This record gives sequence, structure tokens and C-alpha cells, in this order.
Amino acid sequence: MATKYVGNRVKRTEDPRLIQGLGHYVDDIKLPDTLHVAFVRSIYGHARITGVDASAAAKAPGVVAVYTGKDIGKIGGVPCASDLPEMKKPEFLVLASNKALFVGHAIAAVVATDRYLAKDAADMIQVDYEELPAVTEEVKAAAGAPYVHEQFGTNIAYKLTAGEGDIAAAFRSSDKVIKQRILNQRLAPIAMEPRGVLARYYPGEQELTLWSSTQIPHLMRTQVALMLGMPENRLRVITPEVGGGFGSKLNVYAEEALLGWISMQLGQPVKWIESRRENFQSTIHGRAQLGDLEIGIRKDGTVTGLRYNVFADMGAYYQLLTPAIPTLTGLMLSGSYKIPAIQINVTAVFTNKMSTDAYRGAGRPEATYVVERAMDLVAAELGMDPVEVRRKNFPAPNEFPFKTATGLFYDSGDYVLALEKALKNADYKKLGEEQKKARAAGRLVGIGVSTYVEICALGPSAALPAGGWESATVRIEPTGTVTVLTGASPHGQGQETSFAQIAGDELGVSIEAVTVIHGDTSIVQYGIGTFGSRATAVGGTAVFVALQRLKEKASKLAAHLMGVDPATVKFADGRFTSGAKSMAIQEVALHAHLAKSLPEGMEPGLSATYFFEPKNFTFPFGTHICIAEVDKDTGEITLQRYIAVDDCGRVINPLLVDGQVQGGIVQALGQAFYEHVVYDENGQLLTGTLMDYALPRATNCPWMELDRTETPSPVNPLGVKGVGEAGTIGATPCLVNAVIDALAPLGVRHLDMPLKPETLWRIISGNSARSA
Amino acid sequence: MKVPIQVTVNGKTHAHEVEPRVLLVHYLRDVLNLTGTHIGCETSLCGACTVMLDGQAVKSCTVLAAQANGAHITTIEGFAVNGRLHPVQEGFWERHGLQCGYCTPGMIVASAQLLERNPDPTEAEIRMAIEGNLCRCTGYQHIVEAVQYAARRMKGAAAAD
Amino acid sequence: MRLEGTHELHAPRDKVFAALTDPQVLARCIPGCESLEKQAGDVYTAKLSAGVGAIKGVFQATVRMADMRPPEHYRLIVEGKGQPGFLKGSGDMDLTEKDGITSIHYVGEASVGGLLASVGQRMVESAAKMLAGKFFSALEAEAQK
Amino acid sequence: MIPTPFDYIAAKSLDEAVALLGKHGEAAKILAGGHSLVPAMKLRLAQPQVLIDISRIKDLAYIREEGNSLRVGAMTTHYALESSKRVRVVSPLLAECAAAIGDVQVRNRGTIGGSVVHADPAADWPAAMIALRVEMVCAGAKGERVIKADDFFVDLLTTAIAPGEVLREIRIPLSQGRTGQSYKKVRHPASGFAVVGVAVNLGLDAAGKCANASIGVTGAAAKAFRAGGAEAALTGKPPDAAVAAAAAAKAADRQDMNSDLYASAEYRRHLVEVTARRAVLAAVGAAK
Repeated sequence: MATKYVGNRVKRTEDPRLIQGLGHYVDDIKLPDTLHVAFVRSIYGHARITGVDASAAAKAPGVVAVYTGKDIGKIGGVPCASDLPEMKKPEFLVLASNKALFVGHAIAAVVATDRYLAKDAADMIQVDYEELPAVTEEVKAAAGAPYVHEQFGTNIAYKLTAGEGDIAAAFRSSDKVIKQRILNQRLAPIAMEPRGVLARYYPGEQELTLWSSTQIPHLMRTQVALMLGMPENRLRVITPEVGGGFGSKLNVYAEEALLGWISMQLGQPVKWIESRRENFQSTIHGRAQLGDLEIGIRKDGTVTGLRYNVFADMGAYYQLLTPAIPTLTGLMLSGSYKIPAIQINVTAVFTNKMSTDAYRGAGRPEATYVVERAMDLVAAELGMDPVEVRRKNFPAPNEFPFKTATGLFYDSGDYVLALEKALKNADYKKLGEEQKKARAAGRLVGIGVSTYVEICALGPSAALPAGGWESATVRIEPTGTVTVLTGASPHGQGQETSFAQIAGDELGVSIEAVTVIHGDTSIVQYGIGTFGSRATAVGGTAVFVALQRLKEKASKLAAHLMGVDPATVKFADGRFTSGAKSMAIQEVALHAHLAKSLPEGMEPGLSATYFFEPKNFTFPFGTHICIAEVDKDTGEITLQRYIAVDDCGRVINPLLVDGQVQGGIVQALGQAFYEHVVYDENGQLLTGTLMDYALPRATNCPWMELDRTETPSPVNPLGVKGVGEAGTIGATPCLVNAVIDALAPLGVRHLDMPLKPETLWRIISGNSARSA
Repeated sequence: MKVPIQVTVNGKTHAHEVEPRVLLVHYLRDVLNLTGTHIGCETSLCGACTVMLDGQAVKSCTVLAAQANGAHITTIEGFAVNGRLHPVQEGFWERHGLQCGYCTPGMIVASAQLLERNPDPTEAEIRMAIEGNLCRCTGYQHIVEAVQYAARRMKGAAAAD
Repeated sequence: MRLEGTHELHAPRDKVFAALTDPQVLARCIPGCESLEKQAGDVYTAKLSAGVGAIKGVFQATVRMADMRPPEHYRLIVEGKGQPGFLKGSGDMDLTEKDGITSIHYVGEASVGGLLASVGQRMVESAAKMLAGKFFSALEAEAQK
Repeated sequence: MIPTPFDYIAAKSLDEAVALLGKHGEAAKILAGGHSLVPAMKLRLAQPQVLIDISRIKDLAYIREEGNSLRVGAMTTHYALESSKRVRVVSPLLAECAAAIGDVQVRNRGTIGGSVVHADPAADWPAAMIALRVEMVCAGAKGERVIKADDFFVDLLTTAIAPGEVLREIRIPLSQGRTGQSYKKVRHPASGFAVVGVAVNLGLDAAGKCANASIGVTGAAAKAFRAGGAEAALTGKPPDAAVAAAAAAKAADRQDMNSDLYASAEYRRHLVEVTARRAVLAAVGAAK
């Protein structure tokens, strides 16, 4: 196959509209007579709602309707797609009526002629509350009352044990078992575009159209149709431009169903655009795991076993995948190492907070953080170089596919190769010498290393709650342009370009001739969506295979049209050739549509559809190294260098891969140093705006020195693995390891994120008990 | 109460009566239908709504439409002239300075302001200049490269003139 | 949020205590108090237009006095709610007198919710201290009458 | 994101603004650049019924030298101060402090007058105002009065400006002789406000000793304050590292520190010391 595009730094085809402000996000879509919705949300973490007085609001200027929990009886609860044994299942209604279980829990919806009047009226609604004691701490929640859901008589949502190998024996045979409590703090995804929904119902056609900023248009269609009790084929979901997701839009939210329902009640379009405060309160959070790590080791640094007893904070309710996230943590606890025995014991608890769910990495960054911290704890315990501990426990390249004690088969990998490349790029030896000098001069300089592996290309359907395949249709239109329809609707990843690259090369056409269409359930065949670093590996493969099928048909037709033996026809650079005869694929496409001369039994038209079901996940990996310095006076951290070598399998577009890695690393920087969703003991959300919740800014970020190794995946014909989450997964422990290494001379072995300057200052100044 | 305002946006003059509380960003988006200017926070911190107001990059969510009476405004829709991209726009395209694109219009306006004031910025100066603009996708590195690209292009153009 | 402080008032303890427990006086001393009406026993309902600088909110509040031990101790419990959220506070006040100066030592817990909590956390404590300061200065003036 | 309704009046003169304030009383607020007030209004934390916009009044945005003082109009933007070559020469602290505020967009639009009148405890300007011993010229119904910086910042979000008064001008006495100035801050990673900010303005005598020192601290307490203990510890001494450290240790003396999610009172007190030391040394360096 000619690779004019694949593997090259191709500029994105979606950019011209975006850099000119001509794209359309949900709020940019204007329909005549649109009404606007504003919500009244609970200001208590836990309260009985004793009354809702909407009388003043109902009479306010511009108000068309007010809905409360008692009006919406027929709308089904917010869906959860995952199910675990003996899991408690609370019903999450789209508006609360008896109790509010978290700050931001929607209580009433006001519909008015414009967004200003809707907000004014929402402020007039009087809600009477009787405050109840809130449950905010995981460990206390698990221990007993008060309960988030009284009917369960417990706050434990489920308990789960997973892993293989005899962990007790492993620990018995160890020279030492290191223990550490580790926090993966609660984070807010903060896509720059908040959520938004526009709903329009045509009573005549009985057709409801929802424009929503979502990562999963088709899954949302199915779920909202079920919630509203309407035929799925009368519901159309359109995903316009999506301003970032990071998992926060891999969900089906109360507002999506409610807006649809309101539009059906009123027969007019209705729109709701989430404010940033609402986004903090009622869009899913991520992480929120507090666990106890135990790792058994031999004196030479060999890891014998790993156990992780973790409390996972679900929040008050489940969103789509809430309970499934800790199971992903369990799967990835082997990291990039041979660990004969692994056990995870999850205690999932309800708290009076917003639900947690999939935030970039979704359970895997948590696991990687635990494993990569563990490796540094081992190194510190044994006085070994952290790199050597890691090297010692890697599986060798010839051991792939490598089976872990968590039950996974790693598809392919050469962990030493990536490690060596990173060490060389960083000049690791010299770094060590420089660190020695700096320490001698009294400076707090640390080197952080992480050698991660992640699980991507989600994934085999058997392992996912709602289908792990992806779909593609490719067509050559009568005039010769190429249309690709993908179910993997993007939100910034650039599939319009990367899939066009694949099509361009496969069909020998210019990418300008290719249009990639996504995010409209009435146009695109059913699909799953973009998440779990799956779009290229699963969705791209679907495109690739569909293209092969299309070419097979076109080749047969070309042979027929040229009057040659099909076996003699070759395809290159967009032309079918047999001996001296030759035909452009566009010409073949026209004949396929004119259908005046088709081979016996061939259908007219030129399109192919393929649903690709991957047989396994893919397992990208890499090594990240960074150098951090801590200001002795203030505890502030400066990053001096950041070096990453990532292996995401075969690369379709290096420009896009770099962008994904860089963005991922900076999100990790957010978790490591800045971000933390803080609720107080009453369930009040204290980090409710960007005034208090710090995202990394341009001035906080180091220059990232990126490099790659390319180990193709055997799981799909493209050989790609996925890269959307690698940066976040690899970088978080790398950054923390560097800072802890900087403080190692003070006896520090572990600190919890975010590494706030005050925390570091307290250690440096001896103002707090050191973390062991 | 409504107040009359007249503003020139991307070269075109508009006159409207607006409620005094209408924010400039809502006026641009909802009244003039210039939806390239985005809203990303409520606290004047994300920069997605940045526009040029009388030659100064400002956060249009923190300006009342009434305050802009008489002003000349350039929004992202006014950056390309006769289909020719502004060098900063070109830079963002060339260097993959955007992913989801939501912060991009504000980033481009802030970057253009920098290059007007400082045609030859260092990396640190570029980072300072976009400190008021949050991007959750790119990690900023490609944005820095995009601005460097634009700076080179603009110098080249200046030399050629 | 724990609040603690001592204010010295140039007035005798008996007068200070009387002022502290006189609803009419309280209405004049509580910053932004627009009305204070007896509901039952030691419970009063109040309308507060409380705020600091440009930041203001209107609260419907209940004010309750308990553990009354004239002239040395009582407990004040205030709960209010309004558009910016809610506030709750209770404090034990201990009065001692020396050389004609009454010291009021207060220890209390206060919490806020809603908008106040989610956007105001950096200023809530300072605001509480400032309002307490205003309250005690006004009280001093009343006790000196 | 949506303010409550209000009436808007663009005043054409300062007299008109003062008259309007008198007419509308507490219901009215002065609107300058809007970068303190509008954010509070968008969250509905502030709900004024009338806004009196003073940005249309001619000649409220200026930077002029008159005798030994610099006169800055209340409507002068942070950016105008940051970018003025003359300000950098005659009052470098003013330029340095301006450049440390928020971000470019905020500095382009926000005004010095609006900021100081709002008196946010974490704003940058108050530290510089105190260190520079500025005078605030306020216009009122009974004419003008001048308030010294030390008297201006009264409490949290509270200044000595009386109801009915409008800040018109800030007068900055220009230092003579060998002077050094500096503003250092610890920036809040989310808001960009000063967790702690210290402004130092000192003069050296012929022998290189500190002849006078004026130090303002912001972010640390409910209001900006003068670090009198530190000033006294510097005055009359050669401002070397040890003296600077000893002085800095007194910068937060007798002050009640703020505490919030990002920094406890104890840490803030420490940051005042570190930041004061750095600012003093930078000012000394600038004086040489």
C-alpha cells in the first residue's frame, strides 16, 4: 500500500473551520423559537426536600414552564451500563423529589424565552430543605451510618475481589512486604466546552432530535429512547463539534433525557447550556480511590506479589460506567511487570458527592500510579536505582503475548527498548551526576521515572458493558468523492483527518476528496464512540477493512468494465490496471452507480460497511523521565525537563500523536500538582469554580521532549495501539516520583497528590510528620 | 431599561437596544450570531471569549455590551481577510495548535495581541501571553510552536513589504 | 469553620450582657439586620442584608439564644438562607469583667453552603471575622449608652 | 454567568457621576473597567440596581508627572501602567506590580482605580499603593479630599471612600536619590491572585545604608497592610542578605493571616517572610 498520508505529519482537515470560528458547537446552533432551560440545584450535600415553591417563578417574565420531581414520573432513571455481582442499584431520577444527595443534584427546571429570564426565574424558586448528615469520607462511609441511600442500610455499593496467584504465599515467600496508603484524589475533567443539549420535537413526524455535546451519540440514542419510552428509530442524536470530553461526555446525563422530554411537552425547541459551576457540580468526576498497597519483594528487587485494598468513591449515584472504573484499576495492577500474584479488593462506597466515572484513563492511571509508586518504594527500600528495579521485573520481548496475574494478555511490547531510548534521550547517567552536585549544594532536585503500560483499543465486546466493536461505512459517490462514515465520533482527536489519511492511501485519492462524517445517528450506522484510546485501533480498523471490501468490489467491476480476467487486475495510485488497460477508481464508481453494465449478481453502488470486533485489547507502553526541583523556601515545584518515549504501535499521524501525548502529560501535571475536587464534611463543594480549581496554564508546563518506539500491535491490521490516554497514564507517577525523589534526602518516601507547595514546605521545614 | 449601542464588529456597524446586563459575549453570539467566540467559565479565567476591543484583547464575558458602545471589535470571524488566513491562524493549523478547537479562537486573539506588541517573543513570553487562556487538550506546546511559526511568518512578510 | 476571638468592650458586664440579649439591641448590632422579630421564646426571625463591600446578599434568618447564664454566658445560634446560599453559626460567649472592661470570648462553628461555599471560600473566614468585629463595636456603643 | 437586572448610566462628567451616586445612594455602583465588579455580578454575589459607568468621562485615564509626583487617573488600565516607558523609569514598582496582575486580557481592561476601590484582599495593587505611599484623590459632593494609602484600605473589600465619593486620581510621590523598588508575589495557581504579595520601596544613603523603607503586603490578611516591623528593621542598616532576612521575619508581625484551601495562615505567614526577603533583596539590587 502506498503511504502518501499514513505515517506522515498531515495537517488536520477539521482545522480551517475551527481556527476561523466557523465550527458549530451545541450552543452555536440556533433554531427559531428556542426556549432556554435553567436548573435549580441542591445547595446541600444531603437534605430532605420538604417543599418546592415555584409559584413566583411560574409567573415571572418569559417563563413558559417549571418542572419539579413530581412532574417527571415517566422518565426513566439515569442509566448505568455496568453490573457487578451483588451491586446495590440506586435509582437516579432526572429530578430529585424527596431527597437531594449531592450539591448540584437537580431539583427543578425552569423553561423561559431566553437564558437570562430562565436564570432569573430559577432564582425565584424556593426550596425548603431539612439538612441531613452528609457522608463524605470513603472509609467512614464504608464503616456505617449515616447512609446515602437509607434503603440499603449500608454505604457499600459493592465489594469485589480479583486477581490470580496465591498472594498470601507470595507475601510469605518475600523478604519484605512494603505497605503504603495511596490516594488518587477526586478530579474534575473540565472539558473547555461545558455540556449542552438542544432538543427539538416535531409532533407530526413524532421525531425528537437531540444535539448534545457527547462522545457517544449512538449509545446515548439508545439510552435516552429507553428513558423516554420512545421508539429508538424516532430519536436522532446529533453530535456537533465537541469541545473536549476526557470521559466526561462518555455518559448519558439526566439533562439529555429531560430536555428531550420538555421539548415533547412544549412542542418547541429547548436548549440548556451548562455553566461552569454546574459543570463542577453535576458533570462526572474522576479517580477518587484511596487504597492500601502491599508489595512483596525479594532482596534483589524481584517483585513477588502485589495486593491493593481500595476504597472507590462512587459518589451518590452511578452514571454510565461508575462501578466499572475500579475493575479497570484491578486489570492494570501488573503494570509493565511480571508479578506472579496480584489481588485487588475493591470496596465501592456511596458518598454525598457527584458520581465518579471515566476521566481520561478511567481506572488505569490509578493503577499505573499505584504500581509506579510501588516500584519507587521498592527502589528506596533496597537502595536500588529505580530504573534497575523496573528493568528487573519487565517481561522479555519474547514472552509476548504476555499473560498477567490480572488475567490480561499483553499483545506486544519491548519495554527495554523504550526505556533505553528514554535513558539515552535524557542522558540519565549525567542526570544522576548533576543531581548529586545539586544535592551537595543543598538543592532539592529529583529525577522521576515511570515505565507504564496501558490498556487501549477498548475493546473486545465481551469485556465491555455495551459493545466493544466499531463501525465504518465507506462510499465512493458517483462524482468520485469519498465518504467515510464512522461510529467513533471524535471530540478533538482528529479522526476526520486520520481516517481520511487511511482512505486516501487505500484508494489512492487525495485526502481533500475524502469527507469523514460522524456524530449523526440518522446518517451514520450504529457505532460505539470515542473513548478508551479506541478510535483509531478499533474505528480506524473498521474503516480500513471496509475499504478493502470496497476495493474488492471495485476491482471486480473494473475487470468487468475493462473486459479482463479479474485475477489480472492490480490496484495502485487510484487506478485499476490490467496489462495496457487502466481505469480510475472514480470512473469505476460512476459505472457502479449508473449500473448499466455490472457483472452477474453484483449490486449497484459502491459502498462497504464493516463492523470490527477486536479480539484483544492493545497495550501501548513507554518510559517517561522528568527532573523537578523544589524551592526550599516555598515548596514550589519547577520542572526542568520532561522526556517521554511512547510506543503506541504504528502511527497514522505523528502530529496528532504528539498532540495527544502532550495534552495527556499536562493533564497528568494537573493531577500531580494542582487539581483536587474538595468537598467539606457537610458535602459542600469548595472547589466550585476555576478560581479555586487550578488547571495547568501555559506557564506551568515544561517543554516536552517526545520520542517514540514503534511496536506494531498484532491485534488489528493497522498495527495501531492507541494513544489518547498514554500521556496521562505515564506522566502522573513520573512527576510525583521526581518530587518525592527531590525530597528523598529528607526521608520522604511517599506523598499524596496534589503536591501542594504548602505540603512540601511543611516537610522541608520540619513542620509536619513525614510520610513514611 | 434598554440602552442603545452602536458597535463596529469585523468592519460592519451594528446598532441595537440591549438590556444593560447583557454581556458582550452574549451580544456577539446571540444577537450578532458570531458564535466563534466561546464561553468556557463564569469567572473571567479561561479566555475562550477573548476578542479585540479597540485593539486590546479582552475577555468579552467581563465586558457589558453597553460598555462596548462605540467600539471597534474584531472577533475570530474577522481574522481572515478575503479568505486569507491570519498568520496566527496559519500557525495553529500548521503546528497542530488545536484539538477540540474550543479555546482556539480566544487563543488566536491573545496570540495576535502578543505579536502586535512583541514581534519576536521568546518561548517564556509566549507562555505569559496566553496565561489567561486555558486549553485542556494540547498541553500548550503546539500552541507555543504555532505562535513561533506566526512570528516567523509575520517577520518574513514584514521583510518582504 | 471554627471561629474564635476575644473582644474588649469598655462597658460593665451587666450592661453588655443585657445588650447582648436584648433583641432590640441585637437588631441594631447585627450587621445588615433589617428586622428582628420574636417568634417564640428565645427564637427570633430576622431579615439580614449581610455583606462586605460590593458583595451583598439578603438572608432570612432565625436567631436563637440558649444556655443563658447571666451575666457570664450564653449561646447564640444563627441560621440564614438566601439567594447566595445559606449560613449557619453557633457560638458560646463568655463574658468576664476586669477594671470596668468586659471581655467577650467567643468560640463557635460556622458553615456556609451554596454559592457562598463554592465561590467564596477564600474570603469566608475573613468576612466572618469582619462581621464579628462590626457586631462587637456596635455592641460596645450600645452598652455604653 | 448572568447578572441580575440593573439600570446603566454612562456619566459624561465626574460631577455627573457624583450627582448620580448621590441620587441613587447605596443602590448604585461605579463601573470602571468592570474587572472586579462584573465578575461578582455574573455570580450574582453583587446585585447593584444602578451602574454608573465612568469610562466615558474624558480625561480619567492618564499618566502625568507633576513636580515630584506621578498622577495616575483612576481609569488608567493596568496595561497602560505596565507598558509605559516613563513609568518604568520613574516608578518601576508601579509597572512591575501592574505586570503581575491577572493576565494580559485583564490588564488590558482592568483599571487601577477599579481595583483599589474594590479592595480585594488578594489584589496586587494595594501592596504597591502602601509601599509607594500614594494619595487617593476622591471626588465627592462637597469637593475633593485626599486619602493616604495607609488610611485607604480599611478592611476586607472595604475602603475609606465614603458613600457618594468617586476615586479620581492616584498620586504617587516620586522617590529621589538612590532608590530601589520591587514587587514579588506568590501567585495562586487557579485565580492568579496574590496568595501573598510584597511591594518594597526603599532608599539608600551615600554609604549604601537603607535610609528609608516602605513595604506593603497584600494577599496575606483581610486587607493589605504596611510591614512596619520590617521597615524599622531595615532603616539605618546596610541592606545585606542577613538584614533583609531579619527584616522579612518581621513583615507579618501582629497581623492576622488569612487561611483558605490553598494556604493556611501558618504557611501564609511564612510566605510573607520569604516574599518580603526576596522583594527587599530585589529592591536593593535595583538600587545599585
